[in-house]
Amino acid sequence: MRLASHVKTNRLAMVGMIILWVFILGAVFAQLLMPHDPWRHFVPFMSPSVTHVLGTDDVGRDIFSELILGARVSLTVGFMAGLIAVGIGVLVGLLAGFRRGYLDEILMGLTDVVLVIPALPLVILVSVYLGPGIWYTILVIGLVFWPSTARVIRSQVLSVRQSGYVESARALGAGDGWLMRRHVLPNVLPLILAKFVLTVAAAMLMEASLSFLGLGDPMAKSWGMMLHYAFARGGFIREMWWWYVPPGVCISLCILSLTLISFSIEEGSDPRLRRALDR
Amino acid sequence: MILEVRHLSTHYLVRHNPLARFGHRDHLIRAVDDVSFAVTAGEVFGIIGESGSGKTTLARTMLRLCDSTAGDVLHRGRSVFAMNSSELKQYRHSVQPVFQDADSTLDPRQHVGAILEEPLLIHGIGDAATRRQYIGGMLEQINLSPSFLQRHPSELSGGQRQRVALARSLLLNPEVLIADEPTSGLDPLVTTQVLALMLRLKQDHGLTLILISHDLETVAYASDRIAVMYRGRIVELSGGEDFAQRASHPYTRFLLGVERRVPEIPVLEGVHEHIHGAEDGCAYANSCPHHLHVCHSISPELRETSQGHLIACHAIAPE
Amino acid sequence: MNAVLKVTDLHVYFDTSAGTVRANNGVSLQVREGESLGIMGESGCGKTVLFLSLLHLQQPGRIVRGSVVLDGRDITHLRESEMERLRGRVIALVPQNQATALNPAYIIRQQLTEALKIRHSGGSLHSLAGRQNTGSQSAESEFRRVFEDLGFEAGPVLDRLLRSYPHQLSGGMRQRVLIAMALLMKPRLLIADEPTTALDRAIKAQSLNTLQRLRGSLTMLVISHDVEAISAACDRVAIMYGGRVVESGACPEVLSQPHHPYTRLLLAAQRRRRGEPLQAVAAETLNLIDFPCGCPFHPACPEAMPVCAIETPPERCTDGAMVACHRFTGEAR
Amino acid sequence: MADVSNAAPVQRHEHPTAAIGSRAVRYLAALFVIVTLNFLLPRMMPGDPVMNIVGEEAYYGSGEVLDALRADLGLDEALHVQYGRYMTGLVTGDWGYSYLYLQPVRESITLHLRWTLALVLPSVVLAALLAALLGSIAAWKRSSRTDVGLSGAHLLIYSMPHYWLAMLLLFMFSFKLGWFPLGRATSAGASELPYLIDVGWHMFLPLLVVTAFKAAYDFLIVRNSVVSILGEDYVLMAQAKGLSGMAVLFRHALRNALAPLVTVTAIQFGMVLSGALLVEVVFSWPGMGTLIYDAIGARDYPLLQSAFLIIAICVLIANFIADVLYPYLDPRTR
Repeated sequence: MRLASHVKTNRLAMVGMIILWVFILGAVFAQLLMPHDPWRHFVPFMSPSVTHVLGTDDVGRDIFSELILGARVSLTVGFMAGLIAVGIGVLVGLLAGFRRGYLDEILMGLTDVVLVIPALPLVILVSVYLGPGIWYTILVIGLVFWPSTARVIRSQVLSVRQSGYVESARALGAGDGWLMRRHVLPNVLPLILAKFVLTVAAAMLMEASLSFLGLGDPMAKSWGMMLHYAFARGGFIREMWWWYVPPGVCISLCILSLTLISFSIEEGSDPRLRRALDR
Repeated sequence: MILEVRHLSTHYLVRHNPLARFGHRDHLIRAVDDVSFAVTAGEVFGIIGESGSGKTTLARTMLRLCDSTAGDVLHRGRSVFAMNSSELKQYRHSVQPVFQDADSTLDPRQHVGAILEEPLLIHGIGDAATRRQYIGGMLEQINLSPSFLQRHPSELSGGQRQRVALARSLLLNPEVLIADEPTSGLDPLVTTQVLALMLRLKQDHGLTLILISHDLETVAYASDRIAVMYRGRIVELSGGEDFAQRASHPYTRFLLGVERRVPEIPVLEGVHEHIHGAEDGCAYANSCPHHLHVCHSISPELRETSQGHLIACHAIAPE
Repeated sequence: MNAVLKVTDLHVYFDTSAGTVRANNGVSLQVREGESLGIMGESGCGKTVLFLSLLHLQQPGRIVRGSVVLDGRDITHLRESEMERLRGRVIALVPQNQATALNPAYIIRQQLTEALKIRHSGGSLHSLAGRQNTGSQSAESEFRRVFEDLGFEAGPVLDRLLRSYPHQLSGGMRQRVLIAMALLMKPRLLIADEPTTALDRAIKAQSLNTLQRLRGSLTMLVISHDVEAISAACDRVAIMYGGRVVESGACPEVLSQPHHPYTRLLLAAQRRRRGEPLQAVAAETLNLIDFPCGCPFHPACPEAMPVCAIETPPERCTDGAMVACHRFTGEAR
Repeated sequence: MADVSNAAPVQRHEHPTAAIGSRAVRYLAALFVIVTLNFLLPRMMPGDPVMNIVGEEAYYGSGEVLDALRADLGLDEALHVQYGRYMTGLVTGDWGYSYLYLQPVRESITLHLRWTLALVLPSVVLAALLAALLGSIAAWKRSSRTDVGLSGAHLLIYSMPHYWLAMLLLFMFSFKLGWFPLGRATSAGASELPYLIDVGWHMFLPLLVVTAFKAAYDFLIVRNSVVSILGEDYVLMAQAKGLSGMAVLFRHALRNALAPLVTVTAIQFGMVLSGALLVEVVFSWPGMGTLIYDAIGARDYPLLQSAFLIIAICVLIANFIADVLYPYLDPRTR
């Protein structure tokens, strides 16, 4: 696929891929990498030392181990919520773009309505009612983040459908199914991928924000929740920067790598955009 | 009579949202308005039309790529609009288009090999080996080397792209080729190259060709019969042999450069240039140096003034 | 007559990832005072890069060799700030695409006023902001004069025109505005890029009309591949192929008795006669990166000789006419 | 014969002016959905509706109090009756009572909203100006070191959680260097001019953070639109007319990039507002963010509901303003 080779030749995207893989591997092999049991209590508020690379928190847990386990939670929420959001978005976008007519108007009307509702306050409200739980968080974020995907996919489907090559294929005798398989999907796929990567980033940020406000699941400690505890339980006041800087760095690096990857996919999929950038 | 168009009309409705602004109303665009003609097997039927004449809509409606508002298109006596999906597929097997702007008619993600294989796959023609053989033969006919099979449309020149598009249509071995501006946007030498190729292939494959263009020279060079379209209607239809001599509609004479038209300079975009409203009368009346009183109220019928020569004009009396 | 513009052996190259594109490959020509020179050729022949190079707007292309002399002054390597003073006021451009060449965000009056301000005080942000030198009264009368020159009656229609945004105008009207804008700058040399590229016959007839009006009163460079436009607007014509001028001379002579095989094909392609066979070249469009040795036209030339593939044909001049073809090296034209 | 019907032109083309009207309808629909969500959530979600509506402070009431409350809220009545009553309450300004602040919700909200807007509105304007300037310059010198540096810096800010950057700055400039106060919007006692200076001093860091984020979003938009506009014919034409580089960039290119900038500002207004809420928490800025943070801790549902409603209305207003502004910025859509 040309797209893959494009991502390979794009240096920034390569950097993004490497960072992301480091975090994914860290999350998968967390059990092997953690120096301590993240639930075990040591002396609270310890400064970094050889045994506790990043010290301990307010109840004496090893911060470095929490950080590694946090990757698992943050990435899981990001990817699962991204999957739900993009899944709904793609479904709505394809349906609206391909069927047109009243279905299109209803679906896009709904999309526009959800699009203008501010996400964070809504998610806060629902999470407060639902109470903590990582699966609730995933579901709620997934249900809020689909509209932008739906819009983008729909407009791409429309532009592909109105393109000369779909017209030509139709004139060759191709039916809807053929057009979908042969022309619409291949031309929409890179966009779906780019949108997925971006939505994962947005979902991770949203989860971190929720956790920072204290709405996270205490049984599944994410980076956002580490920031929350550091901020609310004295880490910030005590100037324990080793407590709240690392989780922030991890979140930022993840978002950065995802953004770089999505930029590169979008650039590679749109020859016009690439031409504009080359000029 | 291989293809017959009977009183065909395709109208568009431009909608204005009532909440948006007062004073804007929905209006109807008569892109194709009561057009009739018949194409006999083996001929080159030319249609001349400038931008906004409805020629592209006509081509699309004939291919059933958009719905008609009224009238019918008959292929060997059978209505194209009454066809079910398998009949339509068969129709599209035998009537093929070549569109203008080959750049957009080729999927940028497919290489030439996949583009050329598509029609064969859609109609389930041959196995992989025979398909390859067909494509190879076709590539030879359009003077491209086999190395082109692996290239993407963006790596081809404009002329090469149009040749690939032509080859794709011809792979189905159609009876009729509807070519809509096949050379617009191409340089003079490339235009000649593509036109020569198209006429040669027409001879070799025994095609019927409907050649649609804004370029009077191209149409006049190649066509056996020529229809002139102006704002959705055919205003003149005559034989190609002595077209320039016999042409008598004021608009045709303007196109030929033998007659000036009333200098109508529209300052603003809109009514005059593209949108033909629902008002009665001859659409050319405002630009016509010969216009009569009646031209503004009654739309002239297309009628035969002499053998094989039809004109829609009030100012010209039948011989 | 003295030459307003003299281009000598101009080479302009573009460096791309695929290789060096040799867009201009030794162009020589001159435009004399009050004369109108047509440049004819197909896309890729280098005519666009040529006129952009005159304005130093050919970036990222670079001038490798050759010189551009304007009114006896070498402007080949002028600094950008000096070029800014030259653009518009000395060399004005009427661009090809009327639909996109006007800024969609400003009304016509604003865009014309900007041209006037540039003429009076310069094109920097500072001088554009000032209102001096362009009293609205005199500006209005200038607009009226220019449009009258173009055969457009002043009056309420003109007011309406000046108040409009570009997208509200018809294509023909936008083209007139662009010509008016160039004329407002009172340039020494007017470059008209593809002035008749319009699908609509009426617009084309109108621009031909305008060009004929301007002919004689202005020094012009008309770039087109359209025989009709060139013969209507030009005194002399230069035919370009492969980044070079392959033939030039007085307009009626070259167009009626072309010598170079390329010129003959180009003219034949636009003057098809029913019943005569089409003269189609079999070769592909010229590749500007893998430039062929010898004459660039030889792969497509129906009259190519062995020498054409080896040696670049020299430019042979007689009586103000020039042809660069091995068929015409020995004998006088 | 084909099916011939005169009244069946299938193709429809929507005129650009149709946008604002249909948008207005969509905003009303959105408002309706938001209000309905607010009505339904406490009644549908797990838990006792009484507590979901009044807040968990009600938990400390006895059984009779709860029953009285239930009757008072009309929870025994049919849903549509409740809905009508709820709507009447909203319109007449009865948004419930906050146990946390011991005052009607409407009063706490109006008090805190002021501070949030005082933070967000200047940020939006400042960021737009900053992004217009930097984005244009980066586009003009694209692929140069300036462009790479600016794009990189903005990408970096774009990737950080707002509140984390706020924490870093607060740690650096307030804890370590002591240049700025540790939090809140005012010190006690000052009035008039000293008061304004005092507020400005407290505001500096939060304003910086919110502006930086908003500018990072805008920068990429401006840069990309200006890059594509620089390829347009009218830019070449402006150069050929003899305009200086800066005049071409700011008068011709940037002018046409304003429309997308305003659109993006509207679309992202919700996001910026949300970001500001989190930044407020870090700086204990007395705006909606801190209000929400405290309300979450106290499970003060009426407060949270109304906060959601008022923020949503702010976003809708921002979108509507952008829609009204758009035709002026892009005359083609007029």
